[in-house]
Amino acid sequence: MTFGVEQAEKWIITFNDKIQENKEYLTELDQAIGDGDHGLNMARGFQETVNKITSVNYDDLGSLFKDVGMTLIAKVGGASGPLYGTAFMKASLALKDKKKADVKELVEALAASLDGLKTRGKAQVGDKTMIDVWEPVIEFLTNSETIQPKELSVLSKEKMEYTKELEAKKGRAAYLGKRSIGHIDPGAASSYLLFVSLAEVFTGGELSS
Amino acid sequence: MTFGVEQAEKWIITFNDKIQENKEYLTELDQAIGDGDHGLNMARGFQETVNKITSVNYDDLGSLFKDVGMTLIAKVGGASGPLYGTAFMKASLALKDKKKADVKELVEALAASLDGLKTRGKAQVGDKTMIDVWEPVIEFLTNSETIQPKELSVLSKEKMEYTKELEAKKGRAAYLGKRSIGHIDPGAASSYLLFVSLAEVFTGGELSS
Amino acid sequence: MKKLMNDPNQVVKDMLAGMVAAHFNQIKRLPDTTVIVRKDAPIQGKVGLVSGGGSGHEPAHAGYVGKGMLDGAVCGEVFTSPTPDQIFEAIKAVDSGKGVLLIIKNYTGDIMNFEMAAEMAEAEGIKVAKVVVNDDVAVEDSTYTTGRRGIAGTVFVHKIAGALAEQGATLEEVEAVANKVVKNVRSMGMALTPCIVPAAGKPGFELGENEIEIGIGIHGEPGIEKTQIQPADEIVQILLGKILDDLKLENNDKVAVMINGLGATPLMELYIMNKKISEILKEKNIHVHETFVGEFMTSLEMAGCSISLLKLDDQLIELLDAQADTIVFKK
Amino acid sequence: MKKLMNDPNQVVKDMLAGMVAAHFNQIKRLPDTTVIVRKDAPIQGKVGLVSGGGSGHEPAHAGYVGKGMLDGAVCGEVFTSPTPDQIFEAIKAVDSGKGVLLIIKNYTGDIMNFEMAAEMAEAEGIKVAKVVVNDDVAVEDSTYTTGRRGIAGTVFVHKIAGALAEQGATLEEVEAVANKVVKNVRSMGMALTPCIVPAAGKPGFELGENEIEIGIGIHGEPGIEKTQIQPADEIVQILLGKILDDLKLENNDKVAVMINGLGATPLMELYIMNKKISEILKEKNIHVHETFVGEFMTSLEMAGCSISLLKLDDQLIELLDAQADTIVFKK
Ligand SMILES: Nc1ncnc2c1ncn2[C@@H]1O[C@H](COP(=O)(O)OP(=O)(O)O)[C@@H](O)[C@H]1O
Ligand SMILES: Nc1ncnc2c1ncn2[C@@H]1O[C@H](COP(=O)(O)OP(=O)(O)O)[C@@H](O)[C@H]1O
Ligand SMILES: [Mg+2]
Ligand SMILES: [Mg+2]
Ligand SMILES: [Mg+2]
Ligand SMILES: [Mg+2]
Repeated sequence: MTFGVEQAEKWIITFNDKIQENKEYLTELDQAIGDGDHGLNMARGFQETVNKITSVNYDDLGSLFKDVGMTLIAKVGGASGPLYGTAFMKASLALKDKKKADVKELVEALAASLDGLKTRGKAQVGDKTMIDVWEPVIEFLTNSETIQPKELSVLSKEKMEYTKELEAKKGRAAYLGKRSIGHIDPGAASSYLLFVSLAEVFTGGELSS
Repeated sequence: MTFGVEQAEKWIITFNDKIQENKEYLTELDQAIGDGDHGLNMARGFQETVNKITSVNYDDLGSLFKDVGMTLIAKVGGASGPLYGTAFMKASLALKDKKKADVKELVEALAASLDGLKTRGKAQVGDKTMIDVWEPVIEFLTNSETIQPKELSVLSKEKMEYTKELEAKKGRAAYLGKRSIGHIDPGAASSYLLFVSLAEVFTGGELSS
Repeated sequence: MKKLMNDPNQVVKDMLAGMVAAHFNQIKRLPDTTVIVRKDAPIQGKVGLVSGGGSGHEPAHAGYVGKGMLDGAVCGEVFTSPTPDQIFEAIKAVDSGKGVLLIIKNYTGDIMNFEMAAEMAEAEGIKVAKVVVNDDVAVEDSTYTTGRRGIAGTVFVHKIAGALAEQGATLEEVEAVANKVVKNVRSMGMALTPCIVPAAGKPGFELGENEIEIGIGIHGEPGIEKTQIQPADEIVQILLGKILDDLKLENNDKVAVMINGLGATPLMELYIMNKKISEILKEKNIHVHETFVGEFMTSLEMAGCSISLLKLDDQLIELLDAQADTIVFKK
Repeated sequence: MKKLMNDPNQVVKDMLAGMVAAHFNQIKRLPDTTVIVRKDAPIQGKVGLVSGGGSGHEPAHAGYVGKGMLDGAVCGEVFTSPTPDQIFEAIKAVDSGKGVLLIIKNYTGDIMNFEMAAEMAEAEGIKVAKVVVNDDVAVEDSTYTTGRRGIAGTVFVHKIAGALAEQGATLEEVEAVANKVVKNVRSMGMALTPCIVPAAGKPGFELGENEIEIGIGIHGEPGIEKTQIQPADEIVQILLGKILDDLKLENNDKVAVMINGLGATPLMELYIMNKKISEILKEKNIHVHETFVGEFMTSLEMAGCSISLLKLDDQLIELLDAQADTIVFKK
């Protein structure tokens, strides 16, 4: 199995489905330690993204991810908009003109996304943000030869759940100080869904290197 | 038994006690068909009135009732302030310089009060206001030789309760139209207490004519 | 009942103290009264304007004290008309010899208390005129009843009569223009939630999770009709419909619009109301000269709003546009 | 949830339509955006000022668009920072060649979105400066965290930077005075009730019948601490105490005070708060140059308030007093 435009679209569409399903859940997580709009923001932005990419025939991953990034930047807003938007813009640069990607290329693109996230948001692992899912997941993928859907799902879930233990240092939840402990970070939860969706693309077949 | 300064003071003090006891009840009546302040207005105004009259030694009924009227006008506000205030001002004019009053004189003074009320408020019997208690009560007293406490209480209670059947034409309750039916008029209820208090002054002895 | 206050029986006193402390440059309080007057009162050569009523309607009425509007505002207890002695103090403080116009909202209590104060003032040789505002079309107007209530449209009377007074007009002229405004202004309100008089401690009526009151007054009293919550556009249609039925505007008429929040309504919602209001008026080819959106005549923390329409002619336009510099209303 | 609206997902669009319909003489909306700019934008020879943020804080920020304050306001979804493309449109629309100052409240989302917009603008050759407002002393300021939030004190930045820009100052000068305001302004808020984001349909947190939140933000997020309801005087002591601890005022210092209602708080209660505030400041011999009481930066229909103190010097006084003519703020 290869990662081409079809797989990338499936990834985004699957992710959007999960976001729509979990819109209220994500909003509730954000109500607990933020301002209660994460589900709304993500649902609005990714629906627009899916509308966009399903109306265009893409030749390569770069232009697909560019449209994803641009749509997210313009439609999500809040903190998650620039972050997810930047992630896909960085991936699009890494995959410029590429019709398909092998594991190494895909993982490098995701690593570029992570870099973008960290530059944009200035958060570190442990700050109780989506970085707490992204960084260990990218590290795991970088060290794997193939993408193992099962392990990817398990790890991202574990990392998402671990944010419950943390005290927020970045984002809106930081204002709560110690009161942020005991709640899953909403952006970590949506990032978990992103990686689960990616895992589903690879279910039943592993990407050859 | 005669009606002198002592009896007049007892009347006002008894009335104030009943108003304070029934403050919430009167306010609830006013919440149902008015703006929910009648108990507060009456309690504030009559407490001030009692404070005033117990701090002065009066020689005659005229000056006592003048202070009552003036204090009510200045301290009650709303519709009931000018009305009760006017009532006592009119009584004070009728009893000017009088150390004591016989039945005829007292009833004439109350009839002057009623006149004042009607001129000030322009309400008629049947408009669902305090007039629906005052007018029949004054008529009854005018036609009696003596003041019969029991009958006075029974009649004013009956008339107060009858306001329940009426649709308000004057005062704030009028805005409710037919929705005002089924509720006792708050000013009729306070007027009932006024006449019950007067009856109590006479309990155990009737005023000689 | 959760309120920012110290003692429910002291809210008016504490409010007045805080108000004067905030706006000491513009207003002063007459000693030992609940009367707020312009700092420079009385203004020589100018008719004085006094309004007032129960408290709980802030910024009405003290917020409109200042150049081009009121000279004095008399603040009663919460939702309770102020007493004649207080009103009389206000009249005396703002009279420069040219006379004083009392702007009264049509409630039995206000009418009687202001009338008694006017009698006191006249007994001292002060010229007094009275105008009674009755803009609320929710209530039927009939000579057998109390007639319509005065609500947010009153602010237009303050503005326009105040502007004419500022030009040095006579008491008769100021009274006449005030009456002209009264004849041409109509309002109607609705509530999403009741409000709580601090000293009463509980709401004046109850509304279910999905209920609203149509035809609400500004004193926490129930409205004319309880209905289910409806989209803003439908609510506009009900309120504006009643106003337009009564005001009988014609093609090309000019109006001022006021969308007044009752206390707890976000500006956002008032603007959403205005979307439909402006559409309807445009459809009917009625020209909106100016739209006022905000809190002008509130009912404590009640959620809801009222709409007011003032039909304008050239004189009213000039006076509405004239300069005003009060605590909350500036032009 | 009872609100005057049509569709919870359309509240911002409907609001903007109603706002432009109401104030068409003063503002215009850039086509197909959620950007409100001065009707006469761009103003030649003047630095442009752009602010914005999530909606639900009305009158912030569009209410401050006008002479002497903002040139443009970018309105995001409710409580959600607007997106860079919208901010970029605002920048382009208000730039007259003298550059544009972005006034940003310190939230991760706002910072990132405005930064991206600034990058876009700079790529097109527009000079852009940014100032980040972080007046909320409820939140600890630390370089390891996000730092303090920007709340109602932001309005002072709009006013003062706007006044200097109106005088024709350079971008650097306007930026410098904006930063001076930021350095000298502190705020803190509290809530009696939560608020409901229309599209979420339920409150962001719960408060018991006798509970309040101290140190609330303006996005319906929980505060720093939940306590029992207390008298207004005590609440003033908590909020003002924290502000004074941080601002370190001295004998004879001059300040401007803002008592900001969060949406559902009657003006009466804000004035009751000011009674104690003015007493405390007087006791400390701090001179209040001006007190602003009302709704400046709200949180939908939240009940509660914030207090802001701005320490003044001669320059800030002159600019605070300077003329302003916006939808809600006039001087
Ligand atoms: N500085 C940051 N770096 C990385 N992620 C962040 C940062 N700030 C916030 N986030 C993520 O964004 C999420 C909140 O997104 P969202 O609710 O949509 O935006 P907002 O906080 O502006 O309302 C948080 O749960 C967190 O995961
Ligand atoms: N025009 C009137 N004539 C006689 N009594 C009246 C009139 N209007 C009102 N009232 C009486 O006043 C009572 C209401 O008093 P209160 O609640 O104190 O004043 P307000 O109506 O101003 O709030 C009514 O219940 C009624 O009995
Ligand atoms: Mg959020
Ligand atoms: Mg009443
Ligand atoms: Mg009353
Ligand atoms: Mg947000």
